[in-house]
Amino acid sequence: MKRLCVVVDDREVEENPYKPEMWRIVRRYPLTSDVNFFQMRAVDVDDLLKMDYRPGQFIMGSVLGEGEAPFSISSTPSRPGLMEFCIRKVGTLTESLFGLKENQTIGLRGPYGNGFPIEKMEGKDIMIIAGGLGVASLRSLLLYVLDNRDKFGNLVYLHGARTPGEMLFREEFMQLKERDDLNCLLTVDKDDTGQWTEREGVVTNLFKELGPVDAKNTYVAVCGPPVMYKYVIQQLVGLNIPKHQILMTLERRMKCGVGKCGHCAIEYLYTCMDGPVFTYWDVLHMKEIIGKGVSDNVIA
Amino acid sequence: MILKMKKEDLSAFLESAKEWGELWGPTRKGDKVAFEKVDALSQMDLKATRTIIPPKKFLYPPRFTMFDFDDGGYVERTGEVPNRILFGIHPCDTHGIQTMDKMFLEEYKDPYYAERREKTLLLGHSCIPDEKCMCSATDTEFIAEGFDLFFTDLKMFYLVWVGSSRGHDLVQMRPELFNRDIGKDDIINYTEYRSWKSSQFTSKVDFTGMPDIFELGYNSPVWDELAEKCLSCGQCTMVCPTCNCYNVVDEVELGTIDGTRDRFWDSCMFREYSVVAGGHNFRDRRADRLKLWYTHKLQAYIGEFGEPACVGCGRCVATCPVDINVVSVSKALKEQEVGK
Amino acid sequence: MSSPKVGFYGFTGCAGDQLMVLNCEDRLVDLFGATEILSFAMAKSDNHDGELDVAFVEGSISTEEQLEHLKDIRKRSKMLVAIGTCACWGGPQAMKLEEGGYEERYKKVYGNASIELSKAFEAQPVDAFVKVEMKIPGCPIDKTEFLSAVTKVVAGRHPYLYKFPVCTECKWKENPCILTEGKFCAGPLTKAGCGAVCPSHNIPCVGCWGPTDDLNVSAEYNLLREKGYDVDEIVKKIKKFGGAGVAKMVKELSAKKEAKK
Amino acid sequence: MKTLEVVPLTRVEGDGGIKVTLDGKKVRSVTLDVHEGPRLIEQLVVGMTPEDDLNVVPRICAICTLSHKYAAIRGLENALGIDPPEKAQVMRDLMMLGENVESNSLHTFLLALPDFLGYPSAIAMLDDYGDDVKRALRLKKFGNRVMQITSGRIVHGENPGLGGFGKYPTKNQLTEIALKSKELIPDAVRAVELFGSLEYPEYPEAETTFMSVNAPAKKFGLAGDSILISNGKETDADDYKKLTSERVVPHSFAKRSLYEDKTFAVGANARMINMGKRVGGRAGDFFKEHYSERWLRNPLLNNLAQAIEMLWALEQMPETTELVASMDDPKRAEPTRLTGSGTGAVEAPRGILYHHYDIKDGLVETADIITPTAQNLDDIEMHMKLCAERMLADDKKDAEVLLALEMIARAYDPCISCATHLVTLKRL
Ligand SMILES: Cc1cc2nc3c(=O)[nH]c(=O)nc-3n(C[C@H](O)[C@H](O)[C@H](O)COP(=O)(O)OP(=O)(O)OC[C@H]3O[C@@H](n4cnc5c(N)ncnc54)[C@H](O)[C@@H]3O)c2cc1C
Ligand code: SF4
Ligand code: SF4
Ligand code: SF4
Repeated sequence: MKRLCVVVDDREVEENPYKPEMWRIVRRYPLTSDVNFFQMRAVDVDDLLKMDYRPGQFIMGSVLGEGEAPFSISSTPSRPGLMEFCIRKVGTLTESLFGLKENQTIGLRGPYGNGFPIEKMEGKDIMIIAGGLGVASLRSLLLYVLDNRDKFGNLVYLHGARTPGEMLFREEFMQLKERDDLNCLLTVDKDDTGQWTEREGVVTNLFKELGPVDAKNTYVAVCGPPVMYKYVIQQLVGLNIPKHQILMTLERRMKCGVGKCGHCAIEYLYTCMDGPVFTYWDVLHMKEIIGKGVSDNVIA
Repeated sequence: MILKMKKEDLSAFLESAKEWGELWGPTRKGDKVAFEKVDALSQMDLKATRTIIPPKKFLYPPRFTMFDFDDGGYVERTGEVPNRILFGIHPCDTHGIQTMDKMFLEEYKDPYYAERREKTLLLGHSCIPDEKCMCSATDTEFIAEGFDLFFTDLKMFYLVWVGSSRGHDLVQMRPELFNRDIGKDDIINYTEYRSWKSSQFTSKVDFTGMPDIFELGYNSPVWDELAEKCLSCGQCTMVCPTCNCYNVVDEVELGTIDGTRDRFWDSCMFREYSVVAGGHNFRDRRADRLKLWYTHKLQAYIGEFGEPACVGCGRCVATCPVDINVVSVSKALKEQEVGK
Repeated sequence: MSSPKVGFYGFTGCAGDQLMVLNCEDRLVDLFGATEILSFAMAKSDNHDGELDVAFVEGSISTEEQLEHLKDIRKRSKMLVAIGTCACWGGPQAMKLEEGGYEERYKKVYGNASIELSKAFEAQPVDAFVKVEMKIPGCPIDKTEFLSAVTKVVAGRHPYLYKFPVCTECKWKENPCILTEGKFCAGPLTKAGCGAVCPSHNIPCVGCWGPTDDLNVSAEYNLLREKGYDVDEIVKKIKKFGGAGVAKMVKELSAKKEAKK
Repeated sequence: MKTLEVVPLTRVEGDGGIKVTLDGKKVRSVTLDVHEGPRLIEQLVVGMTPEDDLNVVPRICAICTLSHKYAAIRGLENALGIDPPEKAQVMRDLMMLGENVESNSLHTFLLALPDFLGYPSAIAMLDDYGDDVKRALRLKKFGNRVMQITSGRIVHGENPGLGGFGKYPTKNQLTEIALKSKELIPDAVRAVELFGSLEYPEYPEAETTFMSVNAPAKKFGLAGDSILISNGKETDADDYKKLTSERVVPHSFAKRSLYEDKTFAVGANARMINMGKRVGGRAGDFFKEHYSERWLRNPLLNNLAQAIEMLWALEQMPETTELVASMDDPKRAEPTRLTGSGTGAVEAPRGILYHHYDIKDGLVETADIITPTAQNLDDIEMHMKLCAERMLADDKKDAEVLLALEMIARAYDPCISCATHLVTLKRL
């Protein structure tokens, strides 16, 4: 009888895509009553270098003993060294996350998802429309465009919040208003402070102030609460912005972030791999979404 | 490479093969069948049709630990898997494993699946369809690749396909049991076997045109009728060879936050499956969940890969207590009526 | 981490859940080490009242005295965890909650003799009276599931319990489905967590974990009707362990059916 | 008038308390109150099928769940004319042995011993008697394992059923039981030696009657068809009502039983008194060594009896498992009638448990369940009252009296959830 010559353990040494690396919380402070800003640095420098991302991508964040969840990256790759997130406390994991102090560690892996199609957007006019927590991923795009200002055309930033107190990064955007290379319009549904110096009313009201839009030459990125989408998309379609140039972010439950666990599937698309950024044209093909009205299905 | 083997030599061959790893094969469990660890061929039932759970349970166990963690970080838990030889895998299940391979071994290779896949040899065996088998409709009744060895029972002898170098290594352990003298009769024999097998199917299911029918029937009330019957028990997804969904939870040790990250089979039939922050559920309605599953199997996958994600094993037909399965659903959609 | 103060309390039931806690043999010492157990009458004598981080409450509530005690425990506790099917759903003793007739049944057992202890009433689950933060069902609770939850609570984490039905675990164990054999199995209506012990022993699930989150009572109902079970039998069997919870659902279901007619 | 109370009585199963009412030095009453809420299980099962009844009745009590299951099975099988296959019968013996080891080890080491050694709980004993606590946990775990293998789960296993079992254990599981039972013998021996060496105070001593199920074939055992009484009489289990005239008392949701208007006791000591001579092996030797006339008077000796019994149970296991392994898995036996009556009597760890059923057209018409603790309650109160009187006459402190009373109550291994299937001192 001959001996066996199969090599059993010739598994290639490959990275485990599910393995979180430890990141330290450098800074953490509240942006609003239930949203915190987290600034993180990798414990191991190699991990920091590996974390090469693009605006619109997300990471999977782990709290020891609690689990994992997806969070959009709020910082821009054009300012390397730190990563920033803004996170709303909605449930179990986020509650534990809010229980951590500066200098404590959490697990991160990623970046995942397609992110915004930066290459295609270069040379075009950019319109960014943010509402509520939607600013989490759009801030990354905005800062990126500002840092590479000469590569893009006109830049418009529209941001709506319920009240001045609930406007995320309010101070930061107030400062941006001073710049003359972007048109930054901020609005609140209702000013409950009496100190608000900007617009009052819903985001769509701001469209009146835009002036002429070179529709064929414009990329729009939208992210906000469900109600906002419906009206914003109507306006954009009215402006003749091509459907494949309207970019939106979808939210789905995710357990892996890398197209394995199935949770984020919409028909044959995986939000984690094929998204989370989709064009309005993509979305029009998703019967599950169209069947119910776009508004229910987009990131809050 | 196709070899010939005397039927009575199979037992001796498997005995030698055991040197490579544990031998697993289809064994009786009441009037059903399951893959169990066995000592010898005599414990297996090679006439059996489908096992309750497909062989995915080897490559991707219902629940296992991915990582051990403490505040220093996460350490992957691999290296605990024994070498296993699965004997008696049918063509449909081999197709199922190929679908899983696509899922887990391509982009972002899953190390847990990869390790088990690496340590498992697939020794296929031909089968005789029963009334629930529909692999002829999914074009998975025969198999040309994906196995290490495949044994076709031609009554007097086996034709043995060697599908991988590892399969060849097994053959080399007992070369005297195999030969290459395939004669004219053998070829005729095999041809007859193929047409005989194809003639054995009684299931009338036909999946052609399903993507369009799904598209057209997206808002059909048929879905609501099916949803009224569905128990949301999740059995269909557990027994489907191409269902891969999972959930992940952390378990901790008493008095610490050290612990393990575990992964277990999940199902899109469950309400919890699609809930997101704020409690919003994309598929709160049972009908939407059924629609997702069947759309995924019979429409979306065909659109993407040109073939259904169904391999025709008939497990959903055998398992669903309320008779919701690929056959009844596609029929209901075509006829716009849910059968009794 | 300072060790959390916990208490174990038993009300009307079989004491099986407290017993299962004691049955955590290897881990019991750890449990006592990781927590400060202020009260656990079944296990020790030196029990005292006081502020609690977590109160584990077993059993359903069936006397005025128990109700007072329960309210007191609630007042003293940051978190109240119902353990076992009796505490979570009422248990077998609550199966007739929706039907009434308690007085008669009481008389049949105790006759006209007067009992000076506290006034008794039909048993009800704990959350019928006070707020409950978490339910760990099971008749009795499962060691693994209980320890998984407790270790997390102690670590300041959120426990995860399976939300799907027993059938899922039943398939993980690769059992043939008893329902497809025409027999009555409550698996699809019952929350997983036991590891599908009964079907793994060729015995139908009788539903002792209580109802699962997303059950389709009417589907099971129709299926069993098709298999030849009569309505009475189905209702009787289904609410054996679901207690008040399932009884209510069955009632709602029959109301809906009436409305349709 | 003064009342002394121990509420709740701890380290027993269920919710009870002891209340002592004193008038000067005279003891007015000593009562074991059962606070545990009433569950009316016997009423709830009316109208159920026998199978459903079998699911529900073991839930009366988690500690004696298998005894309840078995008593119900015997009662229902008698009512329906089911003749169970031999393998099922041996399996039932095996599961009862498991429950016996589990319950006796828990009670002796963890619930009763702390009193004798002066600790509030077994946990408090860890530092000084760590080995014994570990011994107890080992034995208990093994008992649980046997229950799990035979019944499907540690508590409320559904595997034992009418006419047989859902699934019989594998050869490996049976071997595991046999090997482990042999390995644990020294632990049980230690229990006997420990309880054989303790001081048992004389205060509670009084004559009483002892009843136990008569195991067949002149063996020591835990189930049978007739009842042995220490006065030499023997009665058919079907006539259980003559032995246990039930009544309700104001201070308890548990019913009470008297025999010929006098209190009586059931439990391990009753079994040893009535059948101890039948015990062989090392357990038999120990019985001969320790048995004395005092057993007939002092309830505290039940602890010793339990220890000896636990050793007996372990010694039975290798042979019993071998017997199970030697037989093929039988089919379940089916009912031969749908209407009938039957009684099942088994020895729960704490004494005789009766289940009586009248079945009509396949549904339960009446169910009558008499638990061992219900039978013992009057006897406990009798011994407690005597003990309290004698101790107060000796000028003992209240605290000492209360502890002694607690120890008496505990010695019976009362299962209060079962009895609703315990001590307050009141001075007038
Ligand atoms: C691509 C993407 C980017 C996101 N970016 C951000 C961000 O920048 N900031 C932010 O605050 N939130 C973001 N979210 C949402 C965030 O993932 C959820 O708020 C978070 O998972 C809630 O976890 P939890 O454990 O606290 O909540 P849970 O206690 O688990 O539950 C709260 C709700 O969240 C749902 N949920 C649980 N797990 C997930 C999951 N993995 N994915 C989606 N929903 C889940 C639950 O079903 C429940 O309805 C993003 C989600 C996605 C998919
Ligand atoms: S389709 Fe059938 S098997 Fe699948 S969840 Fe519904 S009832 Fe269960
Ligand atoms: S046997 Fe019962 S628990 Fe198992 S799958 Fe069938 S219905 Fe569900
Ligand atoms: S299978 Fe059902 S009855 Fe059996 S233990 Fe599990 S939940 Fe309880």
